[in-house]
Amino acid sequence: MDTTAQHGTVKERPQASTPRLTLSGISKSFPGVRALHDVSLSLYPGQVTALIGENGAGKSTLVKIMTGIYQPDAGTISIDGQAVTLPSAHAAFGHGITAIHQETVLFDDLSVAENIFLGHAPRTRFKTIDWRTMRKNAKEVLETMGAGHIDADTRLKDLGIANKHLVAVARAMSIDARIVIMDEPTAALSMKEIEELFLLIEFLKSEGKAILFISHKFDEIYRIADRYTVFRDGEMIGEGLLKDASQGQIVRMMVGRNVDHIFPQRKATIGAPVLTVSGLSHPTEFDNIGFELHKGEILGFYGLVGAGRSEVMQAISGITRIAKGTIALEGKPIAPKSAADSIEAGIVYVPEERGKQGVVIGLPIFQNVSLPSLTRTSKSGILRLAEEFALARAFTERLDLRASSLSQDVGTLSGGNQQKIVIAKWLATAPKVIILDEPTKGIDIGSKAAVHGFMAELVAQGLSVIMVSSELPEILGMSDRVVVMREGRIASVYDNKELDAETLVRTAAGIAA
Amino acid sequence: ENVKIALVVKSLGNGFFDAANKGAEEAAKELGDVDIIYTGPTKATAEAQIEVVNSLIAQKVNAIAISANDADALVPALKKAMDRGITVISWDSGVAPEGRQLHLNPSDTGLIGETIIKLAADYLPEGGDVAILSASSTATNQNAWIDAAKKILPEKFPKINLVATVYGDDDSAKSTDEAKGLLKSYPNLKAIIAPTTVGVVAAAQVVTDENLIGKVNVTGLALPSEFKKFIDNGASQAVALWNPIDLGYSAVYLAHDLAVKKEEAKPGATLSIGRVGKVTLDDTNSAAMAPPFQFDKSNIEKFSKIY
Amino acid sequence: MTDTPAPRHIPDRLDKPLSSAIFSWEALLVVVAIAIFAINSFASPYFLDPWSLSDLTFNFTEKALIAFAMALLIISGEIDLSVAAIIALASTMMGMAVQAGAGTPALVAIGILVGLGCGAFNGLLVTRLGLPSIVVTIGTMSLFRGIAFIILGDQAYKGYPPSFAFFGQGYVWSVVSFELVLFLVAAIIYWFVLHRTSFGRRVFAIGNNPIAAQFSGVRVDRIKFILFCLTGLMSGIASVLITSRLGSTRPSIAQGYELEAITMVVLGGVSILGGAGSILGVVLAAFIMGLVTFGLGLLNVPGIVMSIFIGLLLIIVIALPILWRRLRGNS
Amino acid sequence: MKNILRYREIWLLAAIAVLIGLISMRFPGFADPANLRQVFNDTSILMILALGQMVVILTRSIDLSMASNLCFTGMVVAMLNAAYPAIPIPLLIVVALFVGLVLGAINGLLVWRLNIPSIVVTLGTLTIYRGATFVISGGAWVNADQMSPDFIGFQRAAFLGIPVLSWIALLVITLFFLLMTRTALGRSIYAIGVNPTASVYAGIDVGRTKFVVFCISGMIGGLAGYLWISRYVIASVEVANGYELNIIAACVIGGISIAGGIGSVGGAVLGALFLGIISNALPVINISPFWQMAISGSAIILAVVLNARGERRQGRIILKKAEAA
Ligand SMILES: Nc1ncnc2c1ncn2[C@@H]1O[C@H](COP(=O)(O)OP(=O)(O)OP(=O)(O)O)[C@@H](O)[C@H]1O
Ligand SMILES: Nc1ncnc2c1ncn2[C@@H]1O[C@H](COP(=O)(O)OP(=O)(O)OP(=O)(O)O)[C@@H](O)[C@H]1O
Ligand SMILES: [Mg+2]
Ligand SMILES: [Mg+2]
Repeated sequence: MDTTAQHGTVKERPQASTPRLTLSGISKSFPGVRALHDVSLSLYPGQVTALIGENGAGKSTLVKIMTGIYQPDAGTISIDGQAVTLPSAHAAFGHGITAIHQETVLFDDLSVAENIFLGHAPRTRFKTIDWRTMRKNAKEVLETMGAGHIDADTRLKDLGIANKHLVAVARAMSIDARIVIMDEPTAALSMKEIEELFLLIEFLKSEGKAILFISHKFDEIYRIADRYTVFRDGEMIGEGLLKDASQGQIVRMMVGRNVDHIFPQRKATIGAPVLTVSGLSHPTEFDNIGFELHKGEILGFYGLVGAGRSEVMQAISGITRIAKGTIALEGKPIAPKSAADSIEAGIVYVPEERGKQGVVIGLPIFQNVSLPSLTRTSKSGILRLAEEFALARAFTERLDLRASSLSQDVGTLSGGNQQKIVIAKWLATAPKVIILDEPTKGIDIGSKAAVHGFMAELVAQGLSVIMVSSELPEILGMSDRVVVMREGRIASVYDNKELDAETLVRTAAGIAA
Repeated sequence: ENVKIALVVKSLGNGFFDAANKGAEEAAKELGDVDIIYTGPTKATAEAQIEVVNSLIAQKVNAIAISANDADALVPALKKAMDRGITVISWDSGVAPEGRQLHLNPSDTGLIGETIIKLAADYLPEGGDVAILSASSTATNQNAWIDAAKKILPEKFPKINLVATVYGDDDSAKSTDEAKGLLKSYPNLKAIIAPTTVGVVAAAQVVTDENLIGKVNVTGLALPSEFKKFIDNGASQAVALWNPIDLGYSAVYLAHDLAVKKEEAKPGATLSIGRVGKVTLDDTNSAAMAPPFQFDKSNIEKFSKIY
Repeated sequence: MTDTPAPRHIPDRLDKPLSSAIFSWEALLVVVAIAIFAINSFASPYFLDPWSLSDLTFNFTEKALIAFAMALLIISGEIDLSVAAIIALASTMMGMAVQAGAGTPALVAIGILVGLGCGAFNGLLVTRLGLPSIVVTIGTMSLFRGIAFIILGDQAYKGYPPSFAFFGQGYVWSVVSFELVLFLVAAIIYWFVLHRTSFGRRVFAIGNNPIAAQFSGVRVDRIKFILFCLTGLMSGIASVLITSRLGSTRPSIAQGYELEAITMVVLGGVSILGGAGSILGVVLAAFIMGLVTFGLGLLNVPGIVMSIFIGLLLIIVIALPILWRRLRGNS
Repeated sequence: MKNILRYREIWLLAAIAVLIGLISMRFPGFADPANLRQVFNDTSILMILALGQMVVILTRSIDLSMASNLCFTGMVVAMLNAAYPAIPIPLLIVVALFVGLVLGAINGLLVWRLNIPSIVVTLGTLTIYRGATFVISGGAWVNADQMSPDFIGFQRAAFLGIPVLSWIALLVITLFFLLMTRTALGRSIYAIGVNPTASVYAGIDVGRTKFVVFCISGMIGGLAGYLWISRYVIASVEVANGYELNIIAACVIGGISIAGGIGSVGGAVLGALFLGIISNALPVINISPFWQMAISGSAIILAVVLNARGERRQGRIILKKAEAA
């Protein structure tokens, strides 16, 4: 392990340029958690540095320190060799640091222009906001980035997710940022959006920005990044040039053991149809959706972000109302009116937005896991804590959760570990059909293997799975069949045998082969 | 061990009751062995007054003399006080007979009703429209006076036409709104009668603001010290009130009579109220102190210095 | 080539340092209550008397009954400002029933049912139309009391049957009043419901994240509706008690009770933002408020000055743990 | 957003016009310009207060202590005036603004520094400030007679035929309009309401902005304190008791979302005007005062229902976009 820690340090440090930003000896603790311990990081102009680490390794914490949101307990930050302090987000701006955070942090109810210029709007002679200049500048910024199609006056909530990302980047450009940080920007994006984002990153590179890029997807890291820094359990393990390091080496640094993510081999023993959906329509979101899910099958749902997959799944599980159509479970028609109804019937939906729809921050882990199963863990309405703990332990340990105790507030877990709670809580209801919406979003490579392994095991036991995913390898590696959706309608259904990535992407984007 | 007599008022801070307290202290000095506890809620509600009464019971006072915010709601609490051997009388604003041993009216109810109309009528020889701006709609004494006034109106003041009764809740803002409403709705209004010290000030201010001095006469019950300005500027010709100092003085005397001298409060009994004289109880064990006293340009200066 | 590590064992709980129990909210409230009790006993010779202590409980029992239901409602992220107005309307309806010759059982039923009905009305507006409860109940606060005013105007209802007086004035045993017994019973029931049942657990979940709760199969609207009904019901019960204690009804009855009940809930450590709180805290807060007002009353301190103490207590008790944590963090 | 806001205000304006129309049917003089001017004057204080409350509500906070602040500051200036009638009125107004500012700053500091939810802080200071009024005055009232003629006369003096009180209201409205649309502070206030977390990330000092907002509402409370006392010419502990709810009701009727981030100066003004007209009209059209409470309660509920309709989010509308594309 010592050898890996040494990998790519001093000797191999490239002399290309001096770092624009240097963090050294940074430590940060939260009550009961040591998130960062004596870590260092350097960012170079015109280069992309990838920050790599397991869930909870401390990546986002470091980002928040670099943007003035958290204060480090120890350590120094210097920009162009000058030591600086970043007491607030505003101060970080002043130094040209900007970030696209892991959670979307923009203003839905404000216009695009305001989102870009909030906090540094152009002023008139009288120190009042100069709306006209602001709009004009917004338009210019968007155009230089090749995002001229976004109208500066629209409200942000009317934009698609990819465009929202563009606005976030535009904001970074508008303050003439010299350091741009992106914390898992691709987690919720599908191929097409990711390509657009990469073009942008190339553009930023060419402008000489120093870029920090955080992702759990190695293919992306190798495509876009020049250097890497690896964290494990809040400590820096190694750094260097990516061209000198193999994926295996990096993963070993990251996890401290060998992990090779191969999708589990499954013997498809596909049985009778379990879930039959036909003619499902919604006034505005989707139209005439029909498919069959068989016992022991994993049915993948692919599409560009915003294709309406999540809405369909939410309709099937009773969360949104439908206008027309039927849903039958094991031949019996059902009409769930709420998630409670569908959970009772045996269909569960694992939502994609973990912070908003998934975890209940403020409640401890075990209560989160037991929440959908309360009727089983309690007796005539009276709670039985022992049962709750047992249930929570069974599922969280299986998913390799990193937590200090089951009574810990889920809000203090890292993003990826929260995602494990989300999966655990719905699996714990022992359903017949489970719908997983972007199940491995933001999960590190080791845990991803655990989730996939668990899925395979469940299916082997006769559970049926619908897996909505925007991640091609996952879709290709896990599904027996794939439904592709485009703009609220089913574009095509493929058997996995006949499938390749290109067909999927073309169908999803509506480009004829 | 001195005799503890609690003077419980509708709400603290009201100039009228502060004056009554002056009288109470005067009586205490005369009687020698009496301590006065001057107390009351800040907000004129029955519930708050009950909490005050409860704490007085706990302090084992010898007598409670109360001006009640609600004639009925206080009865259970005061009954409890009497059960625990405390003398209870009401004054100014009364309590239903079962909740007290006797009630001291500041003046005869009928007489007050007549006086408030007369104050307006005196300056309206040809008659005309008048309206009443009262305190809260639940105020016992105001309601009794208004009833009395209405009863007496047809026979004694046929030319006076009472067009409306509105309630300002003893809140200056609400009273102002109501007074303005009256002036708008009844363009021929000749007088506003406000039998409440808060309402009368609000009404007089509105008449002053709207430049209606000389056209609309404000009258009613007012404390001279608070109202002098409006007699001076002509918004009002005259108002009336009884002497709150005497009222507080008499209440303490009566409470002392019952609590210490063990006089019995029964219909027909005659009790002494020190320098103010004597009162005789009627068949509801109520007594009236003195007729209301009228203030106008001639005497307001003098009385405004006293209360 | 993948090494599978043995799953890490995650303990149920970490052993908490003793200090965290000592500095819990409830412990803080117990200390405050004992301190006030001691100060009262020193300050007034009349305080330590069974009857005084019994009378003291009347200062908070009615409000506390509402506060229990309000605590659940606030934990779920909603609020009800109309409780005092519900008392007024329920009392008015009971008054009308008396005029029509109703007996005691009918009166109690009417009081409770009107309360329940008003609560259901609030609940429907909030859950069916998706309106913010703070605004809805500011509206119904005027509406309910307004109806009482329309019905009663400047009149009062009285003449409640003698047997009706028991609820607000009666004693179950020696100095133990019916109101106090009801308060204790309600405290136990609400404690059990909030802390020991799946319903209570769901209330917490809704307060922390209503959307995730809904996705987890919690019937959010139904539970919120039930909580509004409960709050209305408790207001109805309080209305029976207070009407019985006063022996009469005016439309201005119980004015300002909503803020006192909410103060009790907040002082009891319930997060006004929802999601956290305990019934024990509310019980302690009720006692504290009763002790403060009664103790100061014995010293004949005007009510408004008492309210300064309550206001200060509210802010200080909430600020203390924050300041404490900050001081400890710095050292 | 602008469009919908404008839409909502027009709605409210229409509602007010209908209301005035209905009242005029019962009482023809009501729609006279002279009378409307008077209604405006009568509502001025509520409008000013509603604007102060608006900025607080926009940041997802609430100030329940405004009416108590008004009461306290009013008492301070009244007592000052009674004791030193020579102090010129403009100076007294400065004193009122300052005292209000201090009270507001206390709220703001507790919210900012200790991070206590504003509803809790102001629930506490609601009783503390009113109690403090009792303490400084010893419970005694200050009467019309103790106030100087200037003190009472200032807001009543007419300038271009319109009372100074109305001018003050117009001035405050203008200032707030500029604040909300033309300054960075104004935009920060909206941003905090729309998304507090994002505001932190955008470099807005959320805590300090909230502090400033409470200072503003405090100053407004203080100003209203002088205006109220000199208008109703009595200063007592009971002044404006419970009025905080009227202020909030005016904001709610004006379409200011209690969840923060949505609302406008025009809305707050119209909301106050709506309530002002109702309380002005009821006595005039001879509706029993006992109906007033129920009517304004119903108006509030109706307003919230209508506002919620307008605010209701539409779905993402994938299909429509697909057709358009
Ligand atoms: N506000 C907080 N309070 C307590 N603990 C925290 C807090 N924020 C983060 N942590 C802890 O700090 C550690 C690092 O978390 P961080 O979010 O930086 O991880 P990460 O590397 O970004 O993980 P992921 O890949 O899952 O996003 C975790 O153990 C987390 O539980
Ligand atoms: N127009 C949009 N506005 C806001 N958020 C969006 C938008 N489009 C997508 N998102 C967000 O992006 C993420 C993924 O997209 P989302 O799941 O909503 O797309 P979808 O329509 O459900 O279809 P699909 O699941 O096929 O991508 C979610 O977090 C979602 O909230
Ligand atoms: Mg992270
Ligand atoms: Mg989706």
